[in-house]
Formats: sequence, C-alpha cells, structure tokens
Amino acid sequence: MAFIPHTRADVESMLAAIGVGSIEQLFDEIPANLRLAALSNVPEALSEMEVGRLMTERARLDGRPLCFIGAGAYEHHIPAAVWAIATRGEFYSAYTPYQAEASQGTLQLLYEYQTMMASLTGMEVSNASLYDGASAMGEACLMAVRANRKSRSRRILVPSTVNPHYRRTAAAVAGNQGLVFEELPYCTEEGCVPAGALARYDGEDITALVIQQPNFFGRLEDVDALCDWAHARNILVVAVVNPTSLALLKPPGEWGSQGANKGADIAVGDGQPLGVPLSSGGPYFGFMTARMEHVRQMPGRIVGRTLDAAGRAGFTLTLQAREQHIRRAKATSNICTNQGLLVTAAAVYLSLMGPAGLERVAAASHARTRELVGALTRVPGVRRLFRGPVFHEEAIALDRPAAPVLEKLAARGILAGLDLAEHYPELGPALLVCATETKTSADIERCAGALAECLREARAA
Amino acid sequence: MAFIPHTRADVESMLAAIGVGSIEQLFDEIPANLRLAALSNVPEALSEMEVGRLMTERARLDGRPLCFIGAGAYEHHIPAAVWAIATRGEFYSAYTPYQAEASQGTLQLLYEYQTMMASLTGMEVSNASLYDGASAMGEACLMAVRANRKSRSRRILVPSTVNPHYRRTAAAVAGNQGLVFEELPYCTEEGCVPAGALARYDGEDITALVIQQPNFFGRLEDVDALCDWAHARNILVVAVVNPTSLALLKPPGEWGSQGANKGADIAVGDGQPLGVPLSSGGPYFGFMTARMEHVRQMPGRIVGRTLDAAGRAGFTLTLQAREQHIRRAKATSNICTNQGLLVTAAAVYLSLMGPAGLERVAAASHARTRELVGALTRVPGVRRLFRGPVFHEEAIALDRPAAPVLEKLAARGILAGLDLAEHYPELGPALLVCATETKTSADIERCAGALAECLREARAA
Amino acid sequence: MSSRLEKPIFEYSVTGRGAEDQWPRDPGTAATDDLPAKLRRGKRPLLPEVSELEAVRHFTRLSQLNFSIDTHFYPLGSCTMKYNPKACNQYAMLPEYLARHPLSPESVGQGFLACMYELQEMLKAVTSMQAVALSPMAGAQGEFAGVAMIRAYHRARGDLERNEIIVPEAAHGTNPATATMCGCVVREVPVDAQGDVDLEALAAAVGPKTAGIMLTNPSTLGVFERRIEEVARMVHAAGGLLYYDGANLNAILGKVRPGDMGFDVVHINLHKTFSTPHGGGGPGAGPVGVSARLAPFLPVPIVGRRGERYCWLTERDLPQSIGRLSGFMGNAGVLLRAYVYMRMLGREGMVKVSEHATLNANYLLAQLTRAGFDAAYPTRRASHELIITLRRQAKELGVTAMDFAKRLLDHGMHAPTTYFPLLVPECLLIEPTETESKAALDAFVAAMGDILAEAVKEPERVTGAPHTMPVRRLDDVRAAKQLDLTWKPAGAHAIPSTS
Amino acid sequence: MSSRLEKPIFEYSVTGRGAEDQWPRDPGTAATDDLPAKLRRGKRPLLPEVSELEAVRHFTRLSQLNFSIDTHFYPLGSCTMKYNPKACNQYAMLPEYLARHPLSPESVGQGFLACMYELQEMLKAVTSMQAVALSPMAGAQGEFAGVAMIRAYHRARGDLERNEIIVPEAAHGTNPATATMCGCVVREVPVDAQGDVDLEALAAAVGPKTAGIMLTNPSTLGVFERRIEEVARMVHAAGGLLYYDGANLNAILGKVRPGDMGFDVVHINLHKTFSTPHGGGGPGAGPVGVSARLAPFLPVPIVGRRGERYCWLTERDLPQSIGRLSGFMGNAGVLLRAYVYMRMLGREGMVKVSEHATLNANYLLAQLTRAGFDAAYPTRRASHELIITLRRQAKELGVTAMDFAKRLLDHGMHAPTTYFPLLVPECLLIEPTETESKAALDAFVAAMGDILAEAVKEPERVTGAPHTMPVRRLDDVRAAKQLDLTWKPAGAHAIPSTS
Ligand SMILES: Cc1ncc(COP(=O)(O)O)c(C=O)c1O
Ligand SMILES: Cc1ncc(COP(=O)(O)O)c(C=O)c1O
Repeated sequence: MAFIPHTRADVESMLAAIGVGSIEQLFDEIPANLRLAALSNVPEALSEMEVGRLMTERARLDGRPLCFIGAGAYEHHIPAAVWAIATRGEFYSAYTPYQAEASQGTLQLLYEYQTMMASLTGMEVSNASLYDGASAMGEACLMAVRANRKSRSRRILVPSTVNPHYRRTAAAVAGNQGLVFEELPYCTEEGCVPAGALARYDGEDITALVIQQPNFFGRLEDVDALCDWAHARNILVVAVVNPTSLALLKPPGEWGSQGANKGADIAVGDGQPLGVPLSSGGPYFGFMTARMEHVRQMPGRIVGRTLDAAGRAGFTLTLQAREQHIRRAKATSNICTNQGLLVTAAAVYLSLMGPAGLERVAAASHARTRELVGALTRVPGVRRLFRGPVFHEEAIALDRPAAPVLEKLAARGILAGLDLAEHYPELGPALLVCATETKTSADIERCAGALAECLREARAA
Repeated sequence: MAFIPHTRADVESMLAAIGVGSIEQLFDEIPANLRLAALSNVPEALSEMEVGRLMTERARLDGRPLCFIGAGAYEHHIPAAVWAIATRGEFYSAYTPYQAEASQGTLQLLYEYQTMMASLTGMEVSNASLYDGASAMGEACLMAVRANRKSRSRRILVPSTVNPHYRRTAAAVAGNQGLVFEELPYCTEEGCVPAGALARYDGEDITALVIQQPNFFGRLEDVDALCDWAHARNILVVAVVNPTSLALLKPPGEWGSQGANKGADIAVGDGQPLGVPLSSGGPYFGFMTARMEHVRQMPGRIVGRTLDAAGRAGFTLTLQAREQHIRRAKATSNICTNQGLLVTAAAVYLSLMGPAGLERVAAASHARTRELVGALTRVPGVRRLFRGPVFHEEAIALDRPAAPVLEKLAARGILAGLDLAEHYPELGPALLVCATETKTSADIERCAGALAECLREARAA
Repeated sequence: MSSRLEKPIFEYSVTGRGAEDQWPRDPGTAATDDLPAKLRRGKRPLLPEVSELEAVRHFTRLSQLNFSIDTHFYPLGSCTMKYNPKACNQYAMLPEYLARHPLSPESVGQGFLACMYELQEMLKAVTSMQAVALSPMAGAQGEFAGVAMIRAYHRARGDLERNEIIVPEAAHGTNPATATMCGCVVREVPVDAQGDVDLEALAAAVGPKTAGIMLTNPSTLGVFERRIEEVARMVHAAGGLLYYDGANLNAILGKVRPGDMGFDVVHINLHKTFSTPHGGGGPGAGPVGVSARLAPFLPVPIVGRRGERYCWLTERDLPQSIGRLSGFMGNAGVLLRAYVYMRMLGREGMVKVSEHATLNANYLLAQLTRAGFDAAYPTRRASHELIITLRRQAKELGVTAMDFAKRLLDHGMHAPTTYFPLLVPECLLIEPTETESKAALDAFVAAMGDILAEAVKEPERVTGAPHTMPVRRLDDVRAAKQLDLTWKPAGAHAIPSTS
Repeated sequence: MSSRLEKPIFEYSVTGRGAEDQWPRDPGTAATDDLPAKLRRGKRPLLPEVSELEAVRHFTRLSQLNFSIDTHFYPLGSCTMKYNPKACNQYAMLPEYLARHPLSPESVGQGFLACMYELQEMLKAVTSMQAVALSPMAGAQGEFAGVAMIRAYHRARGDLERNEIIVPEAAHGTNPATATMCGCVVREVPVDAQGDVDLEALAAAVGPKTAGIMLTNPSTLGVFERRIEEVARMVHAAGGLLYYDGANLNAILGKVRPGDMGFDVVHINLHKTFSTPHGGGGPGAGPVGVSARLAPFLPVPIVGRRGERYCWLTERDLPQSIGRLSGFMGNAGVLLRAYVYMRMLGREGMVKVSEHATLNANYLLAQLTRAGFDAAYPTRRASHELIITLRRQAKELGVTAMDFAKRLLDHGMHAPTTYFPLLVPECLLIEPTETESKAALDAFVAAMGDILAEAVKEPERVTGAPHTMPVRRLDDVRAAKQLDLTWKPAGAHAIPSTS
C-alpha cells in the first residue's frame, strides 16, 4: 500500500542501528499536542487492481464525445512513438538535470528542443519550458518590463482578442508587481485589433504590446503593422502564438518591416498542440523564445553546450544565475519545476513531423475548419461572425441562445464548440469552433446535421 | 507508409553505387512472366491516425463484458509495471539472444524465469518457453516418447478430463509421428478419472500418462495415485498444470509417493495467468519443466550460466545441439521463435507477486469462484454438476438449454460461462464457470440475478 | 546507463526525409489559399527530417544517458525521489481521460471531476485545511498562489502596508523569489545552531509591515522546527499569516498537519509527497490549501459539488479570487496520477510513508556517522532527510562535497543535493525516501565510505570524477560565457558535437 | 547499452518482502478450506520477494543490457529486423482487445473479428493463395501446418507412400526439423555454384515417394531461385507439392507471389515481413495460405463471414482439417499488430518495402565489395539480404566470421547472422531491411572496413572481441558441459554471480 520494501526484521535492525526502540521515537521532537491520532476523510487503501477498476469505470462514464472545441487546446493526432518514449522510466522518473554528467539524455533533448522552438518561432533563444501558455504570457510581460530599459511605465497593452484566460492569468501572475494591463478593444465586425485602436497611445510610455496570432477568434491580426507601430515607439512586442500555425504563418521573429528591429522581442505560447493530449487542460507546457539580447532576463531553465574535462562536447544547465536557486529574491522568476516531460513529448513529436509534416497538420486542420464552418453555416440560422482570414478556428453566430443547444448536442455525444457568451456577451449567441486534422467529413456532417436538428427543436420550443 | 528513410537523392546515389539505373533493375533475375502488375485486394495505405481511429472504433464496438469464462484462459489482475517493462524497446524489439554478449538482458531474464518456473512446478529444469499450453502438451508427449527408453509403444493415455482443445492440439502436433492417444473416460458423477479406469491398461506397453490438475472441469484429480500407478509401470507422467494453482496445490515435482521416483517427469501448461492479457487467445506462452535427466530431450531454448573470457559470470543459450538450427532433421522439435516477450511479462509478474502474492491470487480466485458457484446454484434450476473439490473453476448444470441463455446474458454484457455442450454433450445443459480475484461480490450478484431472469424467461417462453 | 554519446538529431536530418505515416494527407494548396501572402511563413523551420526509426532510436538512446529512479538510487534531498508507481501512469492515461477537452461541459466528465473533488478532500484531510485549489502547476506556483492570497487578504481588510515576507535563511530559493513575484519585500531570519528559527531575530523582524512568514517544517535543514507553535503565535500576534511550503510533507504525512501547527496556507508538491513523476524537470502540481479566512481568495477554478453532480467554481463563485494561474485547470494529468497514488496509499499508507521515510533517513544518518561523516545537526533527529557536512574533509583532504557527488555517480548512485542549504558548508542533503530498501541504503553508506578512503589515498580520483559517465566533468563556466544554446549547421559551432 | 551487470533478482530477495499493492486482499484460510490436505503444496516456491521498485529497477536495468532495433542497427540475416512501429503495439493493446476472452461468443468481438478476416484477405492477396489460416504461432508452426496438410492431402487421395520431403542443403533448420515432426523423411538436394537448386539432383530425388519440397525464394543464400518454374514443374510432375517458407517474403512483397511461382502452400512470418516485434525470441505468427486443393485441410479455427457477421469456422466446417495447433486461435495480439502494420503499408507500401529492402541489400553488397570483402555469389543480385564469405580473411589473417561478428558489437552494431547457411564457409548473412538509412548502411561498411584493417594490424583486438560489452566473450562449451540452468542460493553455484 505504500511501496515500502522493509520487512519487520529490516525495521528492527535499522532501529537498533539508530539506537531507538520504535519508529514512533523518531518523531519525538514533534510537540506531542500537535500529533495526529488518525487521518479521517482519507479512504482506506485500495490495491492497484481496485483503483484500476475504479479509474476504468470513471473513464467509461466520461466517454469520448466528438469534439469541435479548440480555444487554446487542440486535439491533434499524437504518434504512438511520442508517449512510448516520454514514459520510458529514464525520462519519466528522472529529476531536473542538476547532475549534468548523469543527465545527458534529458539535457541533450532540451537543447534539441530549444533549437526547434527557436527556429519555429524565428527567434534566437528558447528556454526549456514554462508551465503553460497562459502563465508564460504573464512571465513574458514581467520579462518585458525587465528588458525594456527605455520604459518606466509597466503599462502593457493587451488586445481583447487575446485569449481571455490568458489575460486573466497574466494579470494574476504579473499584477502583484505593479504591471498595468490596458485592454485594446476589438472591431466587432472583423474580430481583430483595428489600426485605429493604437493611435490614442501615441506618445505615451508603454512597456510592451501583446499580440496573439491567430487571436482567440482564430482571426489573423495585422502583425506587421502592430509590430512596426510598437517598435517605432520603443515598445517591446510579446507574441502569443500557436506553434502549429507557425508551419504556415509568419513566425514572430519576422513580424514587422525588415531591418534591425525586425520581429517580436519575446514569443510565448502553449506547446500542447505538439504531441500533448488534451487531458482536461494539462499538463501542457509553455514555451518562450526571445532575442538573444534579452536572454539574461529570461525565466526558466536554459541548457547550453559546453566541454567536459576531456575536451568533448556535453550539455549542462546554464545561466543559472537568473534562477531562484541561485539568485533567490532577485531571480527572473520563481519557477523551479517546469514541464520537462511534455517538452520531451514535443521534441519527439516535432522530430516525427519535421517541417513538412507540421505544415500538413496546419494545412489539414485549416482545411477541416473551413469545411466545418462551411457545413455549419449552411445550417439555417447560422452564420460567420467576422469577416477576414482565420487560421483553423472561427466564430459563428446562432439565431438561438447557444447554451441549451450545446447541452443538447453534448447529450448526443457532440461538443460543437465553445459558447462565447461568458467572455464576449456583446456578440450575442455565438460559438467558437475548430476542426483539426483528426476530424473527417463524416464527423463534420454529423455535427452539422445534429446542430440543424437542435436549432430546429429550439425554434419549435 | 512504409517507414522508409530514403530520399530521392539517397536512392539515386545508391543506385549509382550499385551500378544500375533503377530499383526495378534489381529485380531482373525474376522471370518476367511471374512479375506482378499490382496488388489487388489490399486496401490503400492509411496513416497512423486513420488506422488508430479504425482500431479504436472497432474496440469500442466490442466493449468489455463482465466475463466468467475460464476454460484455460483466466482474467487476472496484471500490474501496470508488467507491460510497462515488457514493451520497453530493448526487450520488445530484440531478437533471440544469439549474440550473447549483446543480449545479457534477455538472457539473464530467461535464466531467472527458468528458475522461477522450475521451482513453481517443483521440477529441476525449465526451458525458455514453447508456444502455448496446448502445443506444449503435444511437445511433452513427443519428448516422453524420446525419453522413455523402456517403452516402444508410443501409446499415451489421456483422460477426457484434459482440456479438449489441448487434446486436439496434442493429437495434431504429435499424431504425424505415430503417437497414439488413448482416451481415459471420466466419472460423470465426480468429473475425474476414476481409479478403475486405469486397471484395464495394466501390463500393457504405455509410454506416458497425461494428468491435468486441476482438470478441465476445475476438479482435482487424485494425482498421487495416478502418478504412482504410472511410475510403477515405467510409464512417464506428463503433468498439465495451471501455474496460479501451484501456489496452493502440490507441484508436479511432488506428485506420488515419496522416494526416488517421486513426481511427474515433465510438466507443462499455459503461462497466460502470469501477467498475460486474455487478448482473444494469444500470444500466451507454453512452459515446460522436467527432471534434469531428461534435459537433452527437451524442445526449445534453454539458457545457462557460464563464464566470460575474463572469468566473470554471464549467460548464454545452451544445449543448442538439441535444436533445429544445429541438429536439423534430428532436432528435438522444429520450434525456433518462441514466446519470449510473454516470458518477460511473466518474469516481472512473478517478481511482483512473489510466493505470498501468488498464493493470494490463487486463494482469492478460488474464494470468488466458490462465491460465484454459491450464488448461481441458489438460482432455481441451477445445480453443481460434480461432487468433490475443485480449484477456481466449476461446472454447473442448468434446467434449460445453455446456448440461448448465454446469448441473452451476452446481450446484457455478461459472459456467464462456457457452454459444455460442444465437448461434453453427454452432460446435458451445463456451463463451466470461473471467477478470479478481479471479480467483486457485486459482479457475482449481477451475474446471478441476470441468470435467474434469463432462465425465468426461458421457462416462460 | 549507456556510455555511448549520441549525436544531435539534426545531424541525422536529410532534407526531404520524414516519418510520413504520421502526417495527415496533403490537403493541397487550395486548402490554405485564404491565408494572405503577407502573413505567411517564408523559410521552413529547422526541424529534424528523420524517419520514425531514426527518431525512436535517437530518443531511446538519449534516454539511456540518464540516471532515473527506475534505474538508480536517487537520494536527492528536498526532491523526494521515490518510486513512481506505474499504475498511476497507466490509469491516468486511459484514452477517455486523455481525450477530454478542458472546456467540455460538466456533464461530460463527471467521472474525472469525481476524482478531482475527492483529491481536494483528501488534501484537505492531510493538511488540516478548509479548502483546496488544485490549479497551481508546481510548488513554486503554489507558493505564488499562497503569498498572493495573503496579500489579497490583507488588502481586503484595508491593511495595505503589509508587504514583508519573512523567510528563514535556509529557505528554498523559490520562497524569496515568490515573495518578489508577489511584489513583497523579503526579510531573512537566521536559524540557531540547532537548526531552529532564531526567535529573537524573528521577534525583531515581525511588525506592522509583516504580511507573513514562509516556512517548511521539517525545515530544509532536515530537522523539525520544534518551536513552531511559538513562531505561529508571534507571527499571528504581529498580524501576519503563516505559509507552509509543503515540499517536505513526506516527512510528516499523517503524523502532524500544517493546519494543526498554525499555518494558514499550504501548498503540496504532488510530485514529491504524492509521487507523480519528475519527468526530467516536470510537470509537477502544487495545490494550495487554506484556512477558512483565506478561502475566498483561492485561485479558480475549483471543483464543487451540487447534490450528486460535480461542477466548476469560477470567478463568479469566488469574486475575491486571486484569479487564474493557468489557461485551464492546471496539470490535470498530474492530479490524476496523484489521485491514484493517494487511493493506493489510503489512510494507513500515508502514515507508513512518513514513518519509513523518517526511518530511512535516520538510519542513513546513524550509519554515515559511524562511517566517519559529520552530521550538520548531530544532536537532532533527522526528518525524512539529513545533512552531512564535508567541511572537515574539504579542509583536510581538498575534496569537496561536489567531488563526492560526482564520484558517487561512478558508484551507480545519483548524488544527493549539494550546497543547499547554503548556510551549511560543503553540505550534502540526503533524502533516501521510504521506497528504498535497507540494502540500497547500506550500499550508499559503503560507497561513501569507499570514496572517503579514496579521498585519503588517491584524492585525484575523487576530484577528477566522474570517470565512468558518458562525459567527464562539464565546464559550467564556459557554458555560461560562450553561450551555445541552439544547434547550428556544421561549422557554425564553437564546439563540434560528439557522435 | 549499459556496461554495468546486474545481479540476479533472487539476490535482492528478502523473505517477507513483496509488492503488496499488487496482491488481492487475503481471503483468509477459510476460503480454501475445501482443498484436501494431500493435494496441497508444502514448501513455497522460490519466487523473488522484492518491492515493486526493486523489480522495476532490476528489469529496467536488464533491458539496458540488450541490443535491439530501437537502439541499434541489427542486420541479422533471415530475421528481418526492421522498425516495429509503435502504433502497432499501441492499438493492439487497447483495453477492449486485451480483455476479450478467446471463448467469447461471436456476437462479442465483431470488431476484432473484422480485423482478423481482413488480415486473412490481405494475406491471400500478397501470397496469391485461396485460403488462409491465422493460427500457427510462428514460422516453424506454419511449416508444420503446411507439411501436415501436404501429408493429409496425399493420404486423402489414398497416396500413402509419399513421405519424403525434399529440402535444399541451404534450407533453414526448421525445414528439415518440421519434416521430421510430420513423420517424413528428409532428402537434401545441393545447390549449384550460382546458388540455384541443382536441377539434376532434384530430378534424381523426386519420385513416387515425394510428398513435397520446401523452398524459400529468394533462398537463404540471398539470391532468387531463377528456375523456380522448372522446379515447380518437376515436383508437380512427380506428384509432389511445393511448400513456400515465407521467411524471405520481405524481398518480393508485391513484386512476385508464391502462388504465381507454383507453390501450393506458404507460411508468412508476420514477425519478419509484417514487422511484429521479435520480443527477444518471440512471439511470432506464421499464418499459412493454401491453394484450393489444400483448403479443406487447413488448421482451425478460421474466421469466416456469413452475411454481415464474422464467425468462426471450426472442425465442423472443415472436417478434413489437420486440427488445432493451439489452445485457442493462435497469437491474436501478434495478428492485430500485423493487421495495423499492413493497413499502414497499404498496397503501395508493400511494394515499397520489397523495393527498398532490395535496394539496401544490393547497396551494401556493392559497398562491401568495394571495401575488400568477398560476395558469396558475386555474379548475382542480392535479394533483401546478402552473404559475404570471410574464408580468405580466416585463412590469411586467422580472423573468423565470428570474430568479425563480435567486433561489430564494439562498433555499436548487432552482428549479421553467422555460419548460416553452413555451406558458405565463414559467412555473414546480412539483412539491412528497408527501414535503415543510407547513413546507417555507410556506417556499417565503415565499421567492417575498420575491423578488416584492424585484423591486419592488430588481429588480437578482433579475435579477443567484444571489448566494450558488459561481458567479454562467453564460454559456450563450459555452458553446455557444466550445466547451470537455474539460480541457487549462495554457495550452491559453481559460478558466483557478478553484481
Ligand atoms: C523546499 C522546497 N520548496 C519549494 C520547492 C519548489 O517546488 P517546485 O519545484 O515544485 O516549484 C522545492 C523544490 O525543489 C523545494 O525543495
Ligand atoms: C528461412 C527461415 N525459415 C524459417 C524460419 C522459422 O521461423 P520462426 O522462427 O518464426 O519459427 C526462419 C526464422 O528464423 C527463417 O529464417
């Protein structure tokens, strides 16, 4: 029940070696009045067989509905090799590679991952992961404040087209350090930041501008114009990107006009689409890449290549002076444990996909979403919400309240999309829908057919 | 689609190195008229994602009914560690350990497995596996013929209480070498070999007697008496045993009266209960253990410990002169590929269970079966078929034909037992039922309740 | 562990190669013709172009270059490197759990939510707290949530000046770093020669600016803070709250609870006490538990129950919440693994954990002392971990704690934590955990003894260690000075890769 | 691969220890009080008594002492050591497939049976046979089924004298061994200098006692039997049947089919051509396909289809069947893996397999020849494998094929098959398979070249190899003479174990 190897004889000989008569005695420094008699509210032990059965029954209860929700977590195909490798004991049950010589496997993998992510985002350096995309955005804002020596305002502009949960998380993570997040409104026709929204900040001291591409609605922002506007005013640009999209879309490192100032300063996002199962929201991993000039402001672990005593190449954690275990109160972040195993999965995933495979995933997902939106908007009472290009996710409007329709669809085993009412009530009944390469035309037809029925029923009622 | 790494450039440079203009040319020794234009009847390639979805849908179609069938394949708890280890690439994707120095992992594991099986069966030596229990019984009969120098008859006595599929398999495997299997009748009241059944063979030249313990009906044979009878007549004893049962039951090596002649000569069985999933019937593994004096007649691989050039212990395949790759037409068997990976699983399973855990599994399964038989025989129209002790499996009689009742139960997600009509029509409507430690009282109640209903319906109809 | 280095995956890469079975069918260029040219990518990213076998072989080989719990004794202090049961992984990875979208309606996922709800209840029980939020994704984020709640609490009372967080000098780095992230000022207090907090210094430190104190108990010095009630009284009297860093909960599980010691808020490192894997750096999970007065400030979402149905509690239900710490609900899959583990422990198992973790640590302490090593706190009981100081050896033999650590690798054992806590010179912080056998502990003591003997006879063997790892000792200074953080095509590197 | 040996698990064992989480609750002695005392076990068996961590660590460490496809190039001739896709394992191990009892009614398992039926159809298509049985559990059992059917066929026609099976002298050992198991007499026929069957000898061998001939084509000599039609005509004319040993099907998949060459029966090694894992020795699967006249004799069970429903065909449906070869239906889980693989290949992929397997073998042949090695059949195309003979090197340098094999291990590559077929002196039978890259092949050629150079300069390095494995060369003679087949408690062993 507790995976303890000791026999009674072991325990006795160990107690004798210590010189005590009982295990109890080893706790004699704890004030007696604090000692607990018994743990209530914890059930009795189950054997592995019993807990396995419980977990299996609960899993069956939940089933596997057909899912067209995206909104920051995407159901992509995950090659069997990915988790076969990531769950190998040598990766799964190792610690952070503090003893570099006994951890070259993890270290080299992280170095390879850093290379892939830096290139995918078009940036120069990558860390070895943060918790998730949302908290990474918070860390990026803090990093921007440290890195932008020309601004003293701690004001961060955040379009309201940025994932609402990301905005809330960034506010929670960075708010205590006095960062002020100012919301840029979006154009309700286009679902994007309108060029005009920025004008009122001209001449003000702003530290950073956050740009999500594609934005929460799947819409593509005019990243070049936004980036140029920011850089012209010494405002750092924090890009929030979907890694799959970067197979097709311009990477943050190339946003804006060409020239010395080209590109976002920091790019973050959630690595979930890269081989990580949906799993109710985690564990995922946040990635962060940046220009080399900002590397010393980065939070999180970074792996570097160096030489050993015999002059051969090897890998080690580096720039640790940024981190909490060395710099303590002055560290770039308090992060310690990160999301290493997910990075392992992502490194395998990206190696199996390569540039061509990732492009296919992006293109196929996009194509399926077009097909989905096409099918759904052929349903009477359903229309596109915004005009303009999207990537693999789109908002649609319904002519009846969304929540009851979604509940009905769920009862049929279909999760048709995310209800936008909670975060964008101004849009009226609306869904955010997404199809990835995992969906077939039959799936899409099933969803559209069921939606048509449910809307009909709703109208009839 | 075919896991081929070559780029077009690779292929071209390789063709150039070979000195041919096309891959096609490499097949130019094959007579042109034999060449195939295209493969029909093979569908087009699916991606891993597509095949994954297909397999998942088909699996869901099959579901997971509540199963009380045993009859040679038993649903035991399998620790998660078993297959986490057995599917490690280093075990999973290695070949037979011909290069001993590069295969010490597999070899040592086999040696440890041999030790465990020899001890479990109470015998001196074990091979490294045969295909399954049924074919192992065939091999054991052939081995007995080779080993029994005192008999020239090739006649093997096999009680009809031995698993019918085992008997058929043994006949198919050994029949071509002129072995004659003679069936011993069973006592329809006791479901066992009656003492009297043997008398008529007194004085005849018999090579071997097969004894299954527990027998197909779960009944315990009087193994001591049977063994003594055989040994007194220079008949070799081939034991067919369930490895789980050996945690509680007398091992074949100790059957019969004490003394020099103690114990069966060869013991075989199916290793499936030792950590191998039911999986529609395979892959399982056949085990075979024997007295040391017969080791050179054994079929299959055997691992031995030896020394390396530096005088250190290491493991290697040994006694290969018995095997087909050396001895060819004179080999003890044609077996080459065996069931190594299942042996890996069994070695891990037995290590996790140990003697105490295996005892618990046996006792708990037995207890559950008693509970099951108790609950079922409380259903009107159901009774025990045989009197006398069983181990974890028992035959029950119904007062209505079994097949339609079983079909009805299956539609409710319950497999209540095996219909005995096919192999033992003389018994009338009867089921062979089994519960292992994986079943709960609630499962048993569910089964009994459903059986009662179905029988009621059958009577009403 | 393998001794053969592996070349970077990019050096297997050939343009045009790929694991095509993993790719969806090409939808054709028309499928993306709606993406405007100016928003499209030009050059392809530098991702490996390898076959599936090459990828599998590369990463499998890399894995063999690691020490891990599954292969080695790993007594890394403060990290609780105990056996990670395979069952936890297997059952958390059932297809239905993996496939569940985080924004699924509550009606889809009652099975999953039941696990999460019961996990909250069990965590409340073991910490003696009134409410628990599961979302923090590691210990450090749990700390963040805790200190943020403390701040929110004071603010909600209009107590706006309280921005000081007190930490003992031996505190883990995340404690002061967290305080800073929460906009607080850190005040360190010393510990006395026995490893307990210096109460006089604490008395001097507390005051009207005190937001709270962060402690772990047993402390990072491997001893139980005996005057914890006194500490709690002092801090509470000054108007501050007490934060419990749960990294060391393994030592006291079921024996004494943070809430009963006077703590107001606690995080639990599920990847330590509840044995979810460390994964070469993560993921973890750092749920926070709070007393009633902090409950309104918990991060969202939380799993609630309405009648027979489990549901999410969000900002709507907790308007004073410190907010969200992650995009969804945190590291759900880690939480599931911990849930499975806790159900397997059960109430009896929890106590066994702390008892045997403590037994193992005290046994090691006794045997290492016998073998000639100096305990940092020789008069104290060890908790689940212990500290030895090699100050004497460093001075007399010129062999440091780091040298011992590296030489242990050659003995097939992972090194203990070195140079933490910093206030103990040349220290090794050793945490054997309850899942290691007496034989494993004895082997460790023997290895330490051998190294000590070697340090006398042949110190260069020790200072030059490791000798049997795939690489010799690595140059950290060079790594930081000549930054090489990404692979570049041949020629572009200062350091050629070893293959 | 690890270089650290691991002690036998029994040496971790301590009486009373155990992985208790894996044990069911103790039902008490009353639960088994119905078992008669005289049928009960006395002494407990010698099974390890270890903790779960000890077991996991032990077996994980053992695994690291293996070469495998996932970690090493493994060009073992005749064995087709190609990449085993992880998908095949993952999808064959879905919980529903694992849980299905073999005696489930057909109504439970239509999904599984659909896979099996389609597998039969695909195997018919690739072999050009009329019917297929899936149950043989390896190649050798497929051979057994095939020869048993040939015998049954002759017997059914009243042709009772036909008990001779002809095999070429280069045949795999299972061929003659199978003939014996089927109660036949083996007649070997020689091959000519080009590796083709000696037709004159064959003409002399066939006759009224000929039951059949067993061939693989391409043969075990790595070349295609060019006069196969002539061979078929001769054997058929004499009244015999032709058996195709499918071990080398990978060479011709989708290019030419056994049925079209004139074979009457064929087995397919799914663990070779269709990439199910070798598992350190098994399991495999050896389905047999037959022409129409042998179909009545197929082993049972077989999957049939009635309308939309899949069903089992048994003895009832095939009264002339040779019977059952296993307790249930054979290695179902292996069959599922092969099914997944074949669906991923599809009809296009099958052809690619044989084309690239052949390309790789011929490339190796060309490059090894350039590197100074002698092809056994220099005028012939290689099939998917090739043979080099080191006769010259053995004579001139005293370095044998076995020495080369062992030294290759030090280069991180598994050895090719050695000394098979025996008729080629000092031979290496090399099968790279289609899943290995040009770079892997080039590295092999380079290693062979290095060893050759070393054999000239420093032959003891080669004859003393391996040097970098966990053990040095093992003494097989001693192993066979001083049998040590099971572990015994300390002292009872001739050889103490290394830890
Ligand atoms: C004492 C202590 N506190 C806090 C932490 C931080 O926890 P995490 O790594 O989960 O963020 C650790 C982890 O090493 C620790 O040991
Ligand atoms: C040519 C040949 N025939 C037959 C066999 C026997 O097949 P199996 O090992 O599957 O029984 C083999 C396997 O090595 C082989 O290479």
